[in-house]
Amino acid sequence: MRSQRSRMLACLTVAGLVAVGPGITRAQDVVKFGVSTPLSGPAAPWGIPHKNATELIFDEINAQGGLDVGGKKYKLEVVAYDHKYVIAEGVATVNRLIAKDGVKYVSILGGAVVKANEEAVNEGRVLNLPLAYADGLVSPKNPLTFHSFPAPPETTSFWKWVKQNHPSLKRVATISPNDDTGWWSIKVETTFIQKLGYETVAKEFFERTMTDFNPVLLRILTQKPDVISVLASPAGSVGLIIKQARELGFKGRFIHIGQVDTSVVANIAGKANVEGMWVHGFVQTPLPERIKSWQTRYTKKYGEWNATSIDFANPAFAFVAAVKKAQSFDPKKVADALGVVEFDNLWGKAHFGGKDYYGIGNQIIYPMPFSEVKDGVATLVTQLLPPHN
Amino acid sequence: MTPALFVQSAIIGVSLGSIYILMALGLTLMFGMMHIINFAHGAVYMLGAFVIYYVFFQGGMPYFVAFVASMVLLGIFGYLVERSIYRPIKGGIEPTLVALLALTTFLQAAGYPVFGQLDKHVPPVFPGTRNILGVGISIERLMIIPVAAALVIGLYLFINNTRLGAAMRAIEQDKEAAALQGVNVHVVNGLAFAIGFALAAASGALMAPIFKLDPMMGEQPLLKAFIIIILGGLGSIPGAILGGLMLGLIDSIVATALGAEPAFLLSFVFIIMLLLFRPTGLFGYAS
Amino acid sequence: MLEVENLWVRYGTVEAVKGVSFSVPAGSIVSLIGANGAGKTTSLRALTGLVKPGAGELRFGSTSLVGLAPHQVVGLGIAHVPEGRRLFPKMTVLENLTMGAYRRSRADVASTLIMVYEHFPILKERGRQLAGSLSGGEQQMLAIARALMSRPKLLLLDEPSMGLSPIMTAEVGKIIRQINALDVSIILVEQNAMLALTLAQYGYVLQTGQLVMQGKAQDLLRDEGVKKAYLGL
Amino acid sequence: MPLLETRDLTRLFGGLAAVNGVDLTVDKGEIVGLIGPNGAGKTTCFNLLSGFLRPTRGSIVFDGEDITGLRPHQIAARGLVRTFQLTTLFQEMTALENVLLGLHLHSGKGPRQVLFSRRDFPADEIARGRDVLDFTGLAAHAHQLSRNLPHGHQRVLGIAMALAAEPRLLLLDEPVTGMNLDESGRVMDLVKTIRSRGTTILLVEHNMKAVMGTCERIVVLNFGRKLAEGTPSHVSTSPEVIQAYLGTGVAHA
Amino acid sequence: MRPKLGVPIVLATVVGLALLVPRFGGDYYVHVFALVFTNVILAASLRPSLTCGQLNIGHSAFMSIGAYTSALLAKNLAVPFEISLVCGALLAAAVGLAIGYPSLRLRGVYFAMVTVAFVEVIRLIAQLWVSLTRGMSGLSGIPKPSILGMTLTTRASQYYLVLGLTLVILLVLWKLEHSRLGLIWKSIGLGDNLAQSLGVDIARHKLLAFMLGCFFAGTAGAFYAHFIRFLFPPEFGFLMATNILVYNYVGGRGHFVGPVVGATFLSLLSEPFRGSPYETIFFSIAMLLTILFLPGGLITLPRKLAELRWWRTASSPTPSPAA
Repeated sequence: MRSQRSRMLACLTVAGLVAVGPGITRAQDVVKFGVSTPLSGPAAPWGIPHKNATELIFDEINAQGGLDVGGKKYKLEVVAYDHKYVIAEGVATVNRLIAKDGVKYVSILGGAVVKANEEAVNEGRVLNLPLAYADGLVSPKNPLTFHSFPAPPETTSFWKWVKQNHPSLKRVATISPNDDTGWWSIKVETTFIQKLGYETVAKEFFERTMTDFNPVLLRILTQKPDVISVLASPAGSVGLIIKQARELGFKGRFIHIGQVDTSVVANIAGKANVEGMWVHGFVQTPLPERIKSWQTRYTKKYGEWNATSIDFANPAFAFVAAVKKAQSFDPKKVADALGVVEFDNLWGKAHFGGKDYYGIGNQIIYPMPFSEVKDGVATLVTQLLPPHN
Repeated sequence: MTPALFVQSAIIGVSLGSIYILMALGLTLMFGMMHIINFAHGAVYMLGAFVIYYVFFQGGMPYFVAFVASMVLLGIFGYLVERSIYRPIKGGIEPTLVALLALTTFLQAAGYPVFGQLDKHVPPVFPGTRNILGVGISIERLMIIPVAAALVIGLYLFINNTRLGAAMRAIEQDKEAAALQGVNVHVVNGLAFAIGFALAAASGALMAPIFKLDPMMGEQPLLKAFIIIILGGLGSIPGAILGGLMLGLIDSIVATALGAEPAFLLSFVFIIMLLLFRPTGLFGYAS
Repeated sequence: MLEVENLWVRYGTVEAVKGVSFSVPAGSIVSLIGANGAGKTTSLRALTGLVKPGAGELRFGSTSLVGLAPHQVVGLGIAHVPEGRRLFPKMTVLENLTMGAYRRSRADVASTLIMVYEHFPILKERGRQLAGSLSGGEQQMLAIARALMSRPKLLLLDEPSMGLSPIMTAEVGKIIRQINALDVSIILVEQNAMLALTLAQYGYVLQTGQLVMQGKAQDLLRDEGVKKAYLGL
Repeated sequence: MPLLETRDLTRLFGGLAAVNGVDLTVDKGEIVGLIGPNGAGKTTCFNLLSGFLRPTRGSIVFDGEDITGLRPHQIAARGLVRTFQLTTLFQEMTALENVLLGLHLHSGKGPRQVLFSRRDFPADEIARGRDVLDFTGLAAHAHQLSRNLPHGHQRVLGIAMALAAEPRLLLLDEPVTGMNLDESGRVMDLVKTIRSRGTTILLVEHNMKAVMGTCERIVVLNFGRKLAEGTPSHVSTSPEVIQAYLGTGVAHA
Repeated sequence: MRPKLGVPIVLATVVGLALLVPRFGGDYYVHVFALVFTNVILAASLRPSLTCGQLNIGHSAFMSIGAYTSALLAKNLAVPFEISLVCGALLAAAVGLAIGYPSLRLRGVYFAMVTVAFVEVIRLIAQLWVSLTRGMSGLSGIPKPSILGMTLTTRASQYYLVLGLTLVILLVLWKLEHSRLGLIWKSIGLGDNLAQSLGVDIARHKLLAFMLGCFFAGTAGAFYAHFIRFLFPPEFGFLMATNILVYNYVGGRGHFVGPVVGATFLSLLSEPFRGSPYETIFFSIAMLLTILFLPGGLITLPRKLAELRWWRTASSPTPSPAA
């Protein structure tokens, strides 16, 4: 009986300790910005730059005394939780940000996690600046969600350039992860390029854990494509696809639409194999001054450079700009400001738009570089705005 | 499917099967002797690949040296796992299983901070392609086949022609009788752990230059190895070889014809059907 | 050569051996007889470290066997042919024999093998056959031969006549004598009292874990008490 | 009509016949002993009778019904219950729980009683369990974990469990193994009492004193075949049996 | 042995505290504990099967079946929550029957392997049957739970729902474990031959224990679906399956509260490490240490500690009652 009771007491103590949790009280003039992102596990290469970029921008503002709103200086603070790309964790962390930390602005990474939190965000009247590829996210029913990352509909413009400058290319094969992202990007892209007169000869999907692409590629290559579009596949997968496709004798070009670091791809695929690859949203030379400076600051603070941080800084840039414009921390007012403000991100002038396409102007729009890999270096070809504004 | 495509996917299947075989052999060996399923096998595969990354790519040693280092280091690790986890649990099958699961989770989770977040890669050791029967196959894929075959033959010779190998077979058949012949059962169990781990490391090391490296890379091969040993019969070495080859071919040919996921689903359904009608696998024997 | 003093062994709550003492003089055959469950097998298992004795002293020459693992006991020159033979059924006869010499050098193995084949010519014929495919008598021969491969000074035989026909039993008896003639001491555990007592110089009768009788084998052979202990007359 | 009758009961393992053409009958109310040297096929015989092994050949008829090939629980449900040589009881349960398990066959309680009664077990079942413990002299140990009971009590508890299943024929596998004279005497007395309450008994036992003193009829097996059959005095004086037991010596060469 | 007053007091305290969580914990801890209770149901429902000696590493598959069934019924056919929950649980049990019946003759590791394979099959089906489950897009728009037509809109009301479900399920499982049925399961795990010889139809009882577990896992899944309101096939994979098994071993196999303690402890263990990338590392180390140093699970910890204290104060070793 003694042991039973003490057993129970032990459990209760654990529960109690957990309930008390980390400290809560903070000074009045600190504004908290929530980040729910994968900080561990396979998706951490996205989550870590997400958190780091946000922190870096806020730190620089804080170093200058803070953000000036209504004549008062406010310090900005990032509250980041790891959701490991697990839905239950994603929902729990966002709930924690809203219910426990009292955060009014969040940035969630990952399509499935953002979707799982759609209602929590709407019902909690919280401003969300997500980074995700997820169909249906930018929609009139999510007025407080401002998608801060170029999604497939924003990245198709380069096909016009390709059509003009490489008219011999006709047959396009697409391959993408077997998930929302993949389906959506293939759907958007095929619709777009078919209008331009291209023939889509293969639509293949692969499991994110896949490493042996030979079977998929064998199917694709029997269709004799001129170009293989890997859409926004992760860098590791792209590297393997390119390497294995070349081994199987593919001589054509590859296109990536998702800001992939071509040097990471080349590491896996081999430098020679990525030659001529087109990539949208990434450039190595000539590098704009603003990005060079960002790279220096980022590397100084965090050590390892991650090119993903360039675009993942958008939520912080947008948030700061909108608060300045609104001169208020009220999410509704900040949201209104987001709808009209024009601000600088690392590529140039950015704003939220896309009303024609989405029915609501909550999609970030900014010029993205379009590069070709020459001598192993992603060299800028042109800068392109999305097809819709 | 054209004949050329078939040949191409069949050759790739054999190469893939060779890797599967190496993975499955260690698992089946450890099961035969100790009746445990080594859930940490995938994590060991991953570590084996990372040894190549550090010793061959970062350290600049010849690939062959790194390959041997990978097998040796992970072999030692296997022996230590026997000493520090398997032995204290005293042969409890289910606690061992849970402990090995915990070890796997630990190795995977610790892998990210230790190895870094980004996918790692190892440059190809045998670059280029070769034309076989009119189709191109990458040389590094082809090279897997002889290396894996050499390891399988080596293992076969070791088990059948050496004293320790005989002791392993003896323990598999009757642990107590083996002890009565003077076999130190603990040491030989440790050896089985070492060999099992070394084989998993070898398959990881072979795959390192071909695929990319990340701490979770062992999950899929582990599931494949599970399928194989169920297919071939738990504890059966010929079964693991046949099962590995079969699965390699299914994965390549069926996946080329129908797509990767249907192939994966098919192999699982196949397994469940097989287990229901022949519970001991193709080569298994009732205990 | 072997001294067992006040040996106690328990399995859970079962006291299988309760204070048994016996000794084996060098070069002799000593037999432990008694009905099933008398504690004979358990005593042997305690000697080779297969079970841990609860109390008691086991001395082989001047070495204490208490706390040694089976492979260490074998290393001292004690071989144990367990009950039910316990061959490696999926190994050939030759491999089984080689296993018997596990702790010895290759050169020794070869010479011992010649010696063993002299005593068991049938095993030489069946060298490449799987042990599991042998007949009961042949299996018993192989079990004994395997134990001899370690060139033991002391051989523990547990129920070598079990399940054997009278002719095979006699054959086994003959072999036991031959082995003893090679200066190997033997502990013979048998239910077949006649066999055991005709072979042994000295005998111990066990009943429910205790020693109930001991004496010269010939005396025990004539003793009606032994018969009683067996048939409950 | 005999309660149990086997015809040509045979079981081969590999090519070897562990039980070979055994015809065995047990009449209602008898105590029959099944003896023989080690490896004679007694345990295999028990496993065949209780359904744990399927006979290669031959038939088993219990109370007029052919039970050949039935599964063990089906055979038990017909009133043929066995005990085991080694695993005689559930070590991690109390004595009472062991017996309650034995009552399993004859308690027709549905899920409603299981879920909505305040007690874990219906009172009448507990009472019946206690009766069995009383009868076997274990009442004082009802709530002790059976692994903590002394060996003799454990063996008796094994019999008590089987009794709780209300067998018509009880197969006892070495009930007095490892017991001293006193204990085995008491167990054999218990066996006689059980018989006097109407349960027929077939037992395998090595302790000859116990067998000879209890059984009315003894069947001797050797090499899987029936070697002899008859009263204890007949069997114990049969030269064949003595030879089978004590064995043959080796001719002094 | 059996405490007369202690258990009710402790139980009342625990339930009382649980009832107070929404009062003092705020929405977040309400959320966390709702998930803890889901895990508790999952862990406890695995116990009957484990008690029968069946190593089931596929429990999450049945959770997934319950979750998808209930979600789809409620979303597509507007079936009331109570009914969709039961349908989910029943379908999970029915699939349990279909997979359990043929695999009954498989023992130990073979059975475990079938269940591992089954997790992957169910995950792949959820992933590939896009027209039904929306595959890797994830199934969203699942209605909130309701009772008698009243939608439970607040987190707190959903929390009370799962608390109620948990208590009912634990009570049922407790009753079963302490009835003859539980005794039979235990007997099958301890010695199936002996159980058979007493007339226990072990096949039927193993199947029953397995299906019962599937039913409750399906229930937990159904609640989860309407609570999180987004289903994503990889959630119910191998990791979740092994976690459920681990809860049982870390908590302890020896007593009914084992899985409850294990699930609670391990689910809450992640809370202090939310923002840390090292959470999983701590989790796995805790698992490993428990298996190695507390083979009886966390429920034996108080006894171990008491023994330690006893050793320090006592000068002579413990006299064991058996000695």
